[in-house]
Amino acid sequence: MLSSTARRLGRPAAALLGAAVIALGSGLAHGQAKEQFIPANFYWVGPYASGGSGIAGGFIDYFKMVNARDGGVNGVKITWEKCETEYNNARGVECYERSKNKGPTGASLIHPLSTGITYSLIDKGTADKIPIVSLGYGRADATIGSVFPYVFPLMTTYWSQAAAMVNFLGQREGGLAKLKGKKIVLLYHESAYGKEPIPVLTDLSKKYGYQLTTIAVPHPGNEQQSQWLQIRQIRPDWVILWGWGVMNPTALKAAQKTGFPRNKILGVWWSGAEEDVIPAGSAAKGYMAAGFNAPGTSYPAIQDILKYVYAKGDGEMEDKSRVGSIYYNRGVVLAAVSVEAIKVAQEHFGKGKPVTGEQVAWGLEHLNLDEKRLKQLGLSGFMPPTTTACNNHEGSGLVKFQQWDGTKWKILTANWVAPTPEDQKLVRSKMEASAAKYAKDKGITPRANCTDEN
Amino acid sequence: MLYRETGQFKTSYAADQQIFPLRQDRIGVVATLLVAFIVVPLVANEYWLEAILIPFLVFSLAALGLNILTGYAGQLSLGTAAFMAVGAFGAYNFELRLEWMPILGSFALGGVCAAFVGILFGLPSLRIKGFYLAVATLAAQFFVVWALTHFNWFSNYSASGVITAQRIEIFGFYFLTGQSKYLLVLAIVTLLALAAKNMVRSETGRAWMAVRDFDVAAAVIGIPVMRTKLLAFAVSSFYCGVAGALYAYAYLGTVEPDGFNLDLSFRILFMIIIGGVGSILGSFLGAAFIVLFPILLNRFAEPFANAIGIDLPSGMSSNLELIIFGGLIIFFLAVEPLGLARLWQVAKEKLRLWPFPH
Amino acid sequence: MQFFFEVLIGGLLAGIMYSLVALGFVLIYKASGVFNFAQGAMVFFAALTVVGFMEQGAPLPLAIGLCLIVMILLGVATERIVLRPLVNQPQITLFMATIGLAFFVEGLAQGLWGAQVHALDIGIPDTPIESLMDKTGMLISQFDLIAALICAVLVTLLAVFFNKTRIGRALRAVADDHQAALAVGIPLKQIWAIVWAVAGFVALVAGLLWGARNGVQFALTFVALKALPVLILGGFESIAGAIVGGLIVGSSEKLAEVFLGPYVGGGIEGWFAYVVALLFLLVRPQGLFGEKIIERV
Amino acid sequence: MEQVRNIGEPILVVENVSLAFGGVKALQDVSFDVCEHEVRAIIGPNGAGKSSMLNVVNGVYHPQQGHVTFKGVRRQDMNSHEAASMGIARTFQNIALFRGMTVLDNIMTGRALKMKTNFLQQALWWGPARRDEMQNRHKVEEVIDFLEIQHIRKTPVGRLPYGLQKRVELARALAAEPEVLLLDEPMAGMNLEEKQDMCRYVLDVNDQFGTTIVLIEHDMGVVMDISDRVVVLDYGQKIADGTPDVVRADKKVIDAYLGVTH
Repeated sequence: MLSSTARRLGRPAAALLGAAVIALGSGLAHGQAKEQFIPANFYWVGPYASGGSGIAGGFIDYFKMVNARDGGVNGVKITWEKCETEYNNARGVECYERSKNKGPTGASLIHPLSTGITYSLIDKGTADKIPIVSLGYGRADATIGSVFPYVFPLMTTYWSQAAAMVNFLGQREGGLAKLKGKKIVLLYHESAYGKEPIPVLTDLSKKYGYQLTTIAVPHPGNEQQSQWLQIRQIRPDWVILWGWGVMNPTALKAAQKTGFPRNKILGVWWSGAEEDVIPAGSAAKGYMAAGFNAPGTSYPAIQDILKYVYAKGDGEMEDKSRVGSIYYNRGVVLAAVSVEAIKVAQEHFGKGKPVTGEQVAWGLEHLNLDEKRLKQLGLSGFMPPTTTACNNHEGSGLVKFQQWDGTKWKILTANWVAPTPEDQKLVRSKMEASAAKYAKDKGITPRANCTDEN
Repeated sequence: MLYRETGQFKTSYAADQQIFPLRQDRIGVVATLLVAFIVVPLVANEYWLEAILIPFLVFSLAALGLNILTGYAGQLSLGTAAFMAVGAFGAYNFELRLEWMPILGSFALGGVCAAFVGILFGLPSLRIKGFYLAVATLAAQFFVVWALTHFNWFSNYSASGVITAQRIEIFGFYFLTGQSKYLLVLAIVTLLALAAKNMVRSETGRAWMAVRDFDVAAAVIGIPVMRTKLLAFAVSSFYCGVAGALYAYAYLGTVEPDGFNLDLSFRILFMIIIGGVGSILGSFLGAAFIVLFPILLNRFAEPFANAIGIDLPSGMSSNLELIIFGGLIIFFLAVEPLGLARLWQVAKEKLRLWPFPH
Repeated sequence: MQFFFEVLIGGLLAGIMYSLVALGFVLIYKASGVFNFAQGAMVFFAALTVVGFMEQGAPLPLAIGLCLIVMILLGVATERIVLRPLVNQPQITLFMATIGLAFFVEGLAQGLWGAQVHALDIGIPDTPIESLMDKTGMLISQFDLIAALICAVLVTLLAVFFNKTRIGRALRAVADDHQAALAVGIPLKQIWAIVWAVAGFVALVAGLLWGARNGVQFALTFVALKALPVLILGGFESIAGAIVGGLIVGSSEKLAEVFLGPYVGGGIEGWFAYVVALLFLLVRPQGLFGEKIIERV
Repeated sequence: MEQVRNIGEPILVVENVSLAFGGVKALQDVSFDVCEHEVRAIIGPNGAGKSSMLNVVNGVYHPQQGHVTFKGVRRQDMNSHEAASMGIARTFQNIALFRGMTVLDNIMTGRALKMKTNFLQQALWWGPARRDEMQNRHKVEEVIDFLEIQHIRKTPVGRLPYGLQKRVELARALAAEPEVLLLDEPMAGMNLEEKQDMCRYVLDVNDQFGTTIVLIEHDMGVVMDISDRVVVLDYGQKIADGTPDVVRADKKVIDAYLGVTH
């Protein structure tokens, strides 16, 4: 019995092993093709699959559109390869290692799409000279490019967002001064991610005189009765929801259950997609959230995706109706920034040639996505204008706020909202202090001649 | 014909109690070690070293730890990842707070911390058995991750609870490249595997197995059941703790408590089920399988499906991975409960007889 | 004091939702001695299947009916493919096999229906009962009350099923002694298939209620983790234990989170129930309603 | 043979032991003694409490009443580990071998109390641990030779036939070099030849090593042949105690065995 099993297994096992060795060892089909490789290391399964698959769809579709419409970037086609990270650090590292040498110039840049994986790749990306772009997640202090030359928390970081949220709440109350004496509860996912805003919100509470209470929700957050009863006791003016996955709809449901008005709940951008509100049904109506991309398909770039990609039946999304959803459009933002950085790099280092990761990093430090440029890209109003510099890997720190009307997200703020200039300085100084500590711990000497302006 | 024991006579008990009584096995092991220590670092590229071999070795060590507890001492644990987390955060804090502490000392002390936590959560094993105990180890899993996230002291007050491992330095040499890290991990894993083998072939191991097979009989013989179980928890957790430290220092570089979740615990449990419960070799085989298989599937499922004309939706290969993993677990438990290690043994027994099977 | 009661009642109602999941475990354990770790995956699978059928255009009752058939098939298949080859193996082996089954079912569910998050509306509003709020100032959700009611009906049905029907009596006989049951001619395999099918039904009910509460998504598999301490407290083979255990776990973890949590910074709900269960085990290893086992040699 | 052996003072004294499981009274007020170097049998019909008696003697069960005195130490409760370290070894009615281990390893576990090195030394193997292992291996090999099981040394016990398993269990108990050996139906389920072998081993153990033997056995012929004194239990109570001849003639014993109701 045993031996027959062995016999049965023997041959396929050997074949599998052989295939494995050949495949993994065969290395990389180098060619001097005019191609620019970008890894698509995302996640399509598991608890966060709905976010990962939407972003991956927008990301890849944008490249397809650029290749089809423009023939790539100055004639250099963009190529990509999917790798499933499962939102798991170990798998994310394997995907990174697998993809970093692909294409004629290696990986141009990587979007880890997970704070955990971002952290794991900081050293590796720096050593390999591959930019790690953590757009809307990851280390806030990586804004300080002199310490983190290859890490780009582009657009806006959690810290800037927290400050922008306070600014927005001030506007809602009719002026930041009115925040004095108000009660704000931060309901956060008990994890590295959820704890990010606490220092900034605490500092600002001292400045503006609001009373901050932080309440943790243990992972996965599918049961929040006790947290919401506590909130009911506190009777806050606002609840900031820093959730992830199932925690978001559960929070909205629990708020309804305890009679807390949803239009007094303000979510982080990872709590503000369709997937976060639809499961809550009518309980989500009135809920507000931040975002660094707008929903909808009305923007010219999205229309081009529909025209050049979906009309040919080549789209990534099986369910076409998800095009224009928050996550899908966020994927478009990720891709648009990547393409723009490659373009900037090409214009500096030589048009029409594939650029290296090091050159892309230069491009990422010289982004100038102003309104004019965004309009050219067909993305005006879709994403915030952003200008980066050597020592400012974040850019503008702008967000929009949106509200769920029961069927779709509606933009509340016509203009992009930033933290007040003073708060921006405060956030910036926190980032500098944190980066300095990191540099000291790791024995890094900050780059010289690295300033906030190019 | 090559694999023959005929003519190899044992003239002393010492010779009979060697780890590998057969000369061919000894040669095989020495050859494997030579390849692992000399050939592999020369030929393997960065991808193989950093993304496959280092995690393979680290997971092997963790699986070895779990195998000591579950395979040898018979106590099922679902909290392996938690013990790894204790090891990683323990090593980090020793390295951070004691300047004079050499890095290997930190790894070892990280393991010792894990051992203490292991003993603490092993205490219920004195009263409860089987899956009651398994569920109890889940308490360790959730509690440890909570405590590490929650008390900022563990992560040196980093805002997010993420720790960044210090550089590995031994006598002024920095282990920065994949090669050097691989060699360091390989050396540690080899030594610990040897120590594990020594333990399981002496009184310690016999006591574990006796408690596993029949605890009342073990007690009657004079084996202290309580101490034996707790020792198994301690040694197992030590191994897992060191594995956790290596996971943080030699593999990922930065870790957060959430990374050591239940899913990781399950993965390590699968390694020993597929590799072989109660087998040192099985821990390595199982780790190799669980590390390599998803990568292969992830790589080949789509090209393969395309080749035969099926359009595989995104994520399908990952779903397939779950399905195949699950299926294999059931298959191995039903058909070959002793896993790949047993298949290897069966193959060897065949070889002994080959080419004359009678 | 009113707040205390509010938390307590909220906890008790949440506890019933845990009991509902725990019931599935108890059923299978009672009849086949298997601690079915895949129960959570079955809950996820059931809810996703119902939503899947509804998105294909089936009305809710039809979708539930179709799903029930699927769950029965799944149960029968499990008996065939997983349990039969493993018969007479140690319980711990069976337990590990069900971990494998859990992965299998999770992969299958997502492979069949996709990983999208879905809403599930079963027509019960999840809002506070206003009349009660006016009178006492306490917030009790309609949904929770109805869920508790459904749970009570289910438990009654199961109790009747176990005690009054022929199959139920056979089930109890099987639970007591496999060999003896076989000897008196009880068809063990059919019985197991029936039990897995019934457990599938319980998973379906749990999936509907939990899915309506939090949305149908992968996180539904995590509800099983909430049920495990319930089982430890209540004992693996007692339906009453599952109910009482659920109530204890639900209320104690809510009270702990609200009244103890602030002292340690909160978020203790995730492990509190486990630690309570663990401490309890040290005092009474056989659970609340379990029978004391005397080891013979 | 009995004349040659030098039977000594009582080494083990059981006084007024009562044991109950819930409502079931397994033993009621049982007293007897066992002298050094003798072969003492406990007999009785099924369910008479014989195995329970052995379980009380080596601390598996804890009696509600009564005391056991072993080598001058008198106590009500003792745990199995203490019993083993004081020199009591035993075999079980339903073989209690470690099924996942080889014959050699099973017997080596019998030396558990003689091992002097700790797990750290054993992890290093070279040095004291190795010496310790070799010395004990030497002792175990003596037992293996004595019981003539050399050929199955490396066989997993699960693969052995019943009779050999019984012998391995005896070997494991002997490896501990006990002063008192408790044997729970060592010949149950054996054929005549195997029984004769086993009898020979038991007597040889008693003879060569001077080990005191307490034995439960159903085969009356065997019991009467090899034991010096016999205790008879019925329904948890002692009904007779004495030499085989005395017991054989006892009215109560005859009734118990013939099933006369009380």
